[in-house]
Amino acid sequence: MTEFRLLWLIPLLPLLGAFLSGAFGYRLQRRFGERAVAVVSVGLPWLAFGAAAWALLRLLSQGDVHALGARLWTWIAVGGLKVELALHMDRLSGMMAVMITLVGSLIHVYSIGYMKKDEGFWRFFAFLNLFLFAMLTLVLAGNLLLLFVGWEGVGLCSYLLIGFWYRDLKNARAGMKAFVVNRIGDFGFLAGMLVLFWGLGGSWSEAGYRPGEFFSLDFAELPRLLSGAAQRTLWGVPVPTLAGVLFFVGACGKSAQIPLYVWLPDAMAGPTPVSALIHAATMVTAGVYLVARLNFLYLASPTAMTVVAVVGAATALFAATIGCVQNDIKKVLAYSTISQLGYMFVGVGVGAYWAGAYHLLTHAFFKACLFLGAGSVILAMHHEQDMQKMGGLGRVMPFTRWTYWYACVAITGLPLASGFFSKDEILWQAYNTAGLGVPGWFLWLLLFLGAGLTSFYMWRSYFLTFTGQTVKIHGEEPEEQRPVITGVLAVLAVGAGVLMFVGLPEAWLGAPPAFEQYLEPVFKHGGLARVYPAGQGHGVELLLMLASVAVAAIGLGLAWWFYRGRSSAVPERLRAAFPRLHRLVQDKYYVDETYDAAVVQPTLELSRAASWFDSRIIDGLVNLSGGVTRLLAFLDGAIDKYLVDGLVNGLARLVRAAGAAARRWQTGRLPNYLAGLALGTIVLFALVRLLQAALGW
Amino acid sequence: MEHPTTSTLLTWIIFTPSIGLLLIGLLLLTRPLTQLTQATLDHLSRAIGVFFSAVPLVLGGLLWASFDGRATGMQLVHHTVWMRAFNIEYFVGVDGLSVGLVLLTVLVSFVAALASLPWGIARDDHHHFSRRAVPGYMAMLLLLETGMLGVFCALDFFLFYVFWEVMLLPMYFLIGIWGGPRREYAAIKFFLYTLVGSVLMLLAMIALYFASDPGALGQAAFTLADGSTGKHTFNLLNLAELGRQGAFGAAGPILGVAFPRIVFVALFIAFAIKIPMVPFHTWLPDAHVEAPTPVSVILAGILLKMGIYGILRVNYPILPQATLWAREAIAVFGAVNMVYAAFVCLAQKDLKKLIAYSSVSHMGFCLLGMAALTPQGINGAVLQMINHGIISPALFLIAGVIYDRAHHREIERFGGLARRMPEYTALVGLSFMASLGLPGLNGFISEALTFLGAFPVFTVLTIVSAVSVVITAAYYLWTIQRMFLGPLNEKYASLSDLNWRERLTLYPLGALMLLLGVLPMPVISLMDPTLRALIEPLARSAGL
Amino acid sequence: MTSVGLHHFVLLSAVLFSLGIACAIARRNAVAILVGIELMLNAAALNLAAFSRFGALRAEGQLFVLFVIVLAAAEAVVGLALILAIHRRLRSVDVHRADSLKG
Amino acid sequence: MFGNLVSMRLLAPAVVLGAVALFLFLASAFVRRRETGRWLFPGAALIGLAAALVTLLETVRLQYLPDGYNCLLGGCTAFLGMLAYDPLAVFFQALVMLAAVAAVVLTVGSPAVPQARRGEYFGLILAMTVGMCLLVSANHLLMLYVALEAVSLCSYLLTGFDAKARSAEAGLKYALYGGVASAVMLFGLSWWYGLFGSLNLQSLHFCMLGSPALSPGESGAAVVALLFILAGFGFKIAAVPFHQWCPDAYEGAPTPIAALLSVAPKLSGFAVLLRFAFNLLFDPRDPETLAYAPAQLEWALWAIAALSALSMTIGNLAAIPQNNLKRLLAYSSIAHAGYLLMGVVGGSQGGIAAVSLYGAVYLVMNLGAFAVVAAVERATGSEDLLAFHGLAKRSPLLAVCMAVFLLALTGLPPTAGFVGKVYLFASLLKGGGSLPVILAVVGIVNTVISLYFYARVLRAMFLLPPEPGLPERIAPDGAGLLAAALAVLTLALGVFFGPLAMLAEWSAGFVR
Repeated sequence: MTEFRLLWLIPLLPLLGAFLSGAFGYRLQRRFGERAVAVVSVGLPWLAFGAAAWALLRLLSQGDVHALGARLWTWIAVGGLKVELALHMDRLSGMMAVMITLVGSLIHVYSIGYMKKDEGFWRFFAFLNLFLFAMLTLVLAGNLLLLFVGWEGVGLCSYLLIGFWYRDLKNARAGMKAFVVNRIGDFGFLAGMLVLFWGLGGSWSEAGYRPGEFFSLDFAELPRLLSGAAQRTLWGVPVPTLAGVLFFVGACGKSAQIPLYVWLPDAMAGPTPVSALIHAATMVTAGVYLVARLNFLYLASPTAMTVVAVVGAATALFAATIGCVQNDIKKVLAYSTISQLGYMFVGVGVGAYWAGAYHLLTHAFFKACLFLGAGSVILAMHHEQDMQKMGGLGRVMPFTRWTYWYACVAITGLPLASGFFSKDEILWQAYNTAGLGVPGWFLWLLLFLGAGLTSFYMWRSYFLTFTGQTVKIHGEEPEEQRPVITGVLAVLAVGAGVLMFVGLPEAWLGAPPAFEQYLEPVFKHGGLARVYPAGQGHGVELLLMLASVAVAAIGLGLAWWFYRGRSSAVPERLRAAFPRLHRLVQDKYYVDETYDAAVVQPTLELSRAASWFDSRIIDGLVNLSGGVTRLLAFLDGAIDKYLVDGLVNGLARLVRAAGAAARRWQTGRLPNYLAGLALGTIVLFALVRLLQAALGW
Repeated sequence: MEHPTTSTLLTWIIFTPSIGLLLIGLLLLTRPLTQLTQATLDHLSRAIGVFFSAVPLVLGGLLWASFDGRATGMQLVHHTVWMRAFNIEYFVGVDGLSVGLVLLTVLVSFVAALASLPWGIARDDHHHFSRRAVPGYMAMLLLLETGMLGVFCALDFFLFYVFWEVMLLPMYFLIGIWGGPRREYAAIKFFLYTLVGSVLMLLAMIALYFASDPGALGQAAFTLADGSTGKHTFNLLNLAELGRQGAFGAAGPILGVAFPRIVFVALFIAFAIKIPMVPFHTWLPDAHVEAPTPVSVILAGILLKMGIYGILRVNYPILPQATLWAREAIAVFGAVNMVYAAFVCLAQKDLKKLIAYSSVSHMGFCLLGMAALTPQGINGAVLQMINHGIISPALFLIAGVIYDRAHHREIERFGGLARRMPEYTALVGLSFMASLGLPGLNGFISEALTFLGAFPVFTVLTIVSAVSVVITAAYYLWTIQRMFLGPLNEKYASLSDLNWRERLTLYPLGALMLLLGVLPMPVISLMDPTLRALIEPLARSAGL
Repeated sequence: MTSVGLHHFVLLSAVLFSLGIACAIARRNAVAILVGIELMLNAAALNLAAFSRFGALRAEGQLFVLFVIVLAAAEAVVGLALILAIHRRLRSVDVHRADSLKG
Repeated sequence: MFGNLVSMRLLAPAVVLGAVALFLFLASAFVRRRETGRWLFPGAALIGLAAALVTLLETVRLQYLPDGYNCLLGGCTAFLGMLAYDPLAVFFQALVMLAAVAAVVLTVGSPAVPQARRGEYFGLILAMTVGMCLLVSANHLLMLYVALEAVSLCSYLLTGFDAKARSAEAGLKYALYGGVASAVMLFGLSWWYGLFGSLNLQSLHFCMLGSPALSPGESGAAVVALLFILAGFGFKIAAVPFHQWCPDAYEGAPTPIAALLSVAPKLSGFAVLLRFAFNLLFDPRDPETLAYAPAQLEWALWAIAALSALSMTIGNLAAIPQNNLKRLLAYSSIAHAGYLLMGVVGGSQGGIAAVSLYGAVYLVMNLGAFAVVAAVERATGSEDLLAFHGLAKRSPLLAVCMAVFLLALTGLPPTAGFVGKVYLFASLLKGGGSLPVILAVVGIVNTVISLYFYARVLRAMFLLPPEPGLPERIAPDGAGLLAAALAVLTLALGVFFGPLAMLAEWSAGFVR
């Protein structure tokens, strides 16, 4: 690994931007207008892009070096644990960093137009910059713990940005939901880290205390350590499997997979650039990145791989069905994102890491393009998001229309766009997979059906939005957006196209795709980069390719038939024919409601019960292992009122009664006192006699 | 035995606040002569209060500079005979366990003194705590500081106990006189709970004293400060040495229970009340809700640390066998603290009460971490004390900010405050995030260390307690949502953002949260050698 | 005729003592209580004298009796003075009426 | 054992006091001018007490008496074994004299005692002091009884000294209760004499061991006799169940007398109880090893422990609902009798030292508390808790002093009360065994209970607003100054208790 300190520039430049616009943005905006804020907070991400590109070039120029490293200082060193504050750039993270800074910078530019005249302009850019910082930390982190910093950091920024327009409580709630659901995933991440730490030895092992051995959680170190610990089990489960599944729980949270996907549709409450950047292009792919990063772990456990692949495939199909009946354009895109993430997980789940990464990369461009196109439409529609109320915008917004069209081509897997190649690679790899707990054709079938549905709902959104009678808003036709917006759309669309050249399949070229070769150093040590024998089965591959083009075409055809120009009555009739089914899908299978009833409400109930228990029982009981409550109570009438309804306990009464009784004996009458004297003596005598009898003195 | 460095620095740090206390007393006594007006007297008292809590802060810097983090023994000790009668010594010193807490104490006390100034409080608000009986208030604050510092520095059990009790009264008055509506109840509850603990400690202390037989070790280890040897000893280091050699195991059982165990339990309950550990925690919410802001700051920032500190200083080294016997129970208590209190938090309606319960939850980390007897666990536990000592004062200051303005703290009754108080909202966000353990901020380091350390030993328990991480996020975010987001409650449309006093107190704490999040090693390296020396013999006999 | 032995004296003194304490407890008249006390003191004095005589002990016991007699008188004087004082205020020597101090 | 002539030198303090008392009785008959009496009576009393203290120290200096006995270390007996002059006696004599000084000082500003009768009043105080001096020295059951009666008779009169009706009532109750108690004790003594044949305290132990095995009937009689004697001590120290006179007497008595009664007779009772118990129960030849001497007498320790536990518990519980400060302090003093009895149960020299030390500390803090009550009573005419509301505002000095005393009574550091408690608990736990541990736990629980009512007073003084109609400010007077001095002493003894601890341990040397 080569030391390259300037790696730190990549995350720190956006952080500087976040600090500047966070601390001074408000005044800058007041004084000099939005432009001043924009210069700072859009300029710095571009610089970061420059730095990332420079670093990547540097990495590539040093042929035999697999990674660049940059160590700042020792972060935590306790016992056998030694974690450095260190960045690490190999080809995977380099690709991620360049993609993130590029798409991120583009979206920053776009946001200048989108957030115009918003009083929180500076705040928005501060959060966005902060997000870039966190995301770059995530991908460049040299060890798991630092990755976790970025992992939670992006979650925080996502929370801040979803609830950006916090005055509407709905947005705030969506933000909170995202954070809490992600936190459940983080719980999995944390648990995974604990299992790994335990399983890989650290300084504590079954053999006993072994001082002086350092365990860094470093990605460079982990594979070596894992090879020694692959046989260990915890709770009867092998360590790699347990850790893999737990990390995947974390990935599910961040990348919105079943069962933790529920936050992502709600997250569309944020401004559209946020949806594009965070909830489509970058943050949500962090889970995929994590699995790819930990490839050595998953390769050691077919079970964990199966879990990843199956959950991915199921999500891909499941989300696609919901996407078909949504009317909010952003919701459609959100479910599409969930579905596409499922594809990526299948890719990394079956061990074809490069395919997953490739789809991640292409998806970043075309999905960002789709979202930003949708944003452009939404702006034009004055923040109307319901596709039922749109129509015919293609005529007035040509730029937006054609970029959206091209992105649709890409996502639906029609040839001539990058999506076709990346998706087909995943389908092909899934079909070929062997040795997992499920047959490859089954995964393929799920994805194949998903592809058809994808094509249908994406084109549905296209036709509903851009074809038909042009709508009027307040009596005026919507207008095309300014170049700052359309230009970004164009660049992204071009990106979505150009990227196909790095992924031309082996079946066409006879050589492994360029992207696979590029990532080969990262994944080679796993020994399972390819699951099928090279040079074989190209015929089948071509056949499957044809099939997926066909299913995409069918989806397109149906959408065209149903929705083009809004002239068809078929959708209505279908809806009438299957009302229940339609309700079920439109209401998203009632998953949110189920979670609410099964998890959220019980938790709140439990908390209320705990609180009641605390103030009534524990306080009541402990307070008095004694009559504290009661005795205090009578010190102050007001307290009495408060505590009387507390748990009444016998001891409390006893002490109080004893006090009163001791007082009552003091009658003021002398003969009673004298009787007390006599009685006391007699009692003492009896006591002594008893003791003597009992103890045998 | 290596010779510890001697110095009177600690004595100066401990008793500097008392000088301020005496000065205030002098001012009050000579008032018939000097004829000072009430206003002048108040101003002078405030100046004395701030100055004499600033001096220990400066001296604390000196302490940090002169402390050698690589050594495991006591440093900067000051050692003289106090009372020959029971071989009681004046013996103070710091090691890695206490130095961080001493530094924390001087910092938080200074912040509390600043937070007691009436800047920014409406002029006509004569009932605000910062305007009521100022000399007495400042005197109590200074006395409290002396007590706290003394507890962390004392190396003689008797001295420890005296300082421990010295804290009791100022706290009682600070809550009882300057507190909220139900202050009397809260004050007396605090008083009684703590007293129950301390009398148990007293018994245990005397029992240990008589069980200690210095003759069992060579004379060298047991000479008093003046060179003579005693029959029994209160010296914590000597007691620890005896404990290491298993001397207390030989003492006869009490009421049928083995001596070390019953003493351990008595001490543990005494300290657990202070932590506070479920189910001995119910004094805390009341005390916090009623206490004025700076007192809450001290209570949460420092007083809660004394329980854990006491266990680590007394129980662990002196009664190692009993510690091993009890560690599973301690871990279970820790997990219960974390999860149970987190659930209780979720149902709270009063901001301060919520923060108080969150403190209970966060102190559970310490219990879990130290029960594990792993380097990560113990470091995590002690670091958690320091981190919580930075975060929770900020949280209580935050609660004070809103209470000063709105005169209530009911979360539900606010809404949309972010629009009116952006700076405040940002600091609340930062502190909440630090408290819920967001990576990159200080709370995360200690939580992660605790979990990493505890997991190898208590796998299931650690996973269960990690659930609190989720709940914690939920209650904090829900609080933010209810208070700061959504439409602005028009009733509070005129609230002002932070004033300078609040900035002065909150920003340093916020900066520390960030700094210790990325650079915790200066703190960890201060304590790591000591803590490892503390647990290594225990871990070895536990077969870990 | 049986001779008068130690146990006769002891029995008599026990009876006297019992009567005395019963009188002190049962009577509400302050003077009667004082009388009860005198009875108890005399019971003790009787004991002392008897033990001294029959136990072949030194004369300490008989000496003690003299002191007891004197102290009993002093006790009576003080008691009567206080009874007088209370009588002046309450016009009664019923101790049940002197119960303003209680609780 | 000294003969009568030599012994006179040891009796000097009592003689001085007796002479001054006599002078005061006579003077009160002849001095008619009020002004003269105003300074003459207290002046004479104080001078007398001072002189007695000086002569007491002088006797201590008589280290080498003719036949080689040493008062300071081993002690000696005078008047053919009737009186003991040993460290315990000297220590407690000094304490009761100091208590008397405080009572005289408190009386000077008190409205309670009619000016015209102050001659007799001070005379009675001194006479009572004489009695107490003899009591703590008593080494013979006859002497013990006579001294006890002397103390009692004086205290009855002093209790009933006030012109108020309740004072007379208190005096009467005290006198009749005390009469019965002392008669019971005397009856017990007579039986003791009959069973063992000796009245000398120092021979008690050997009597027990040396006497032939008792028949069942006789051993029953021995139990009864000992219990009756214990009842007499219990009355003197106000231990439950022999305590009921105490709250009434304190409340009715003039405040200075209540202060004196709560301290001096109780402490002298403890001194003689210690002497009695240690001569009886502990093998004087081996005081250190805690030989709970004859096994057949172990029940007596249990009985004392029972008294201790009962006193603490009942005293503290009954104090909780009290609103009259004197009454509250009376119950507190009952509870403190229980605490002190822990030292007796603890046994050994450590136990005696603990009782001595706690006795001295108790003297300081309890007198201090009564001094504050006296000061407040003088200013407001009331000793009700209401008169203490907002005292911190009206008289910060008194409030702070009272806070110190209350904390000391609770036993919190850095006050002397804490040191005392440590000594008591230490003496209990030192030997081990389950009885001491159980008793210690009871003591701990009671410490917590006691905080309730002490904290009530704290709350009244500091947390509550002043009652309307009470004087705005209370100027410090003699009682206030005394309180301040005692408060300083309480704190000082809490931090520098070395000298006092040495004295206490020295006083425990009598068993050697």
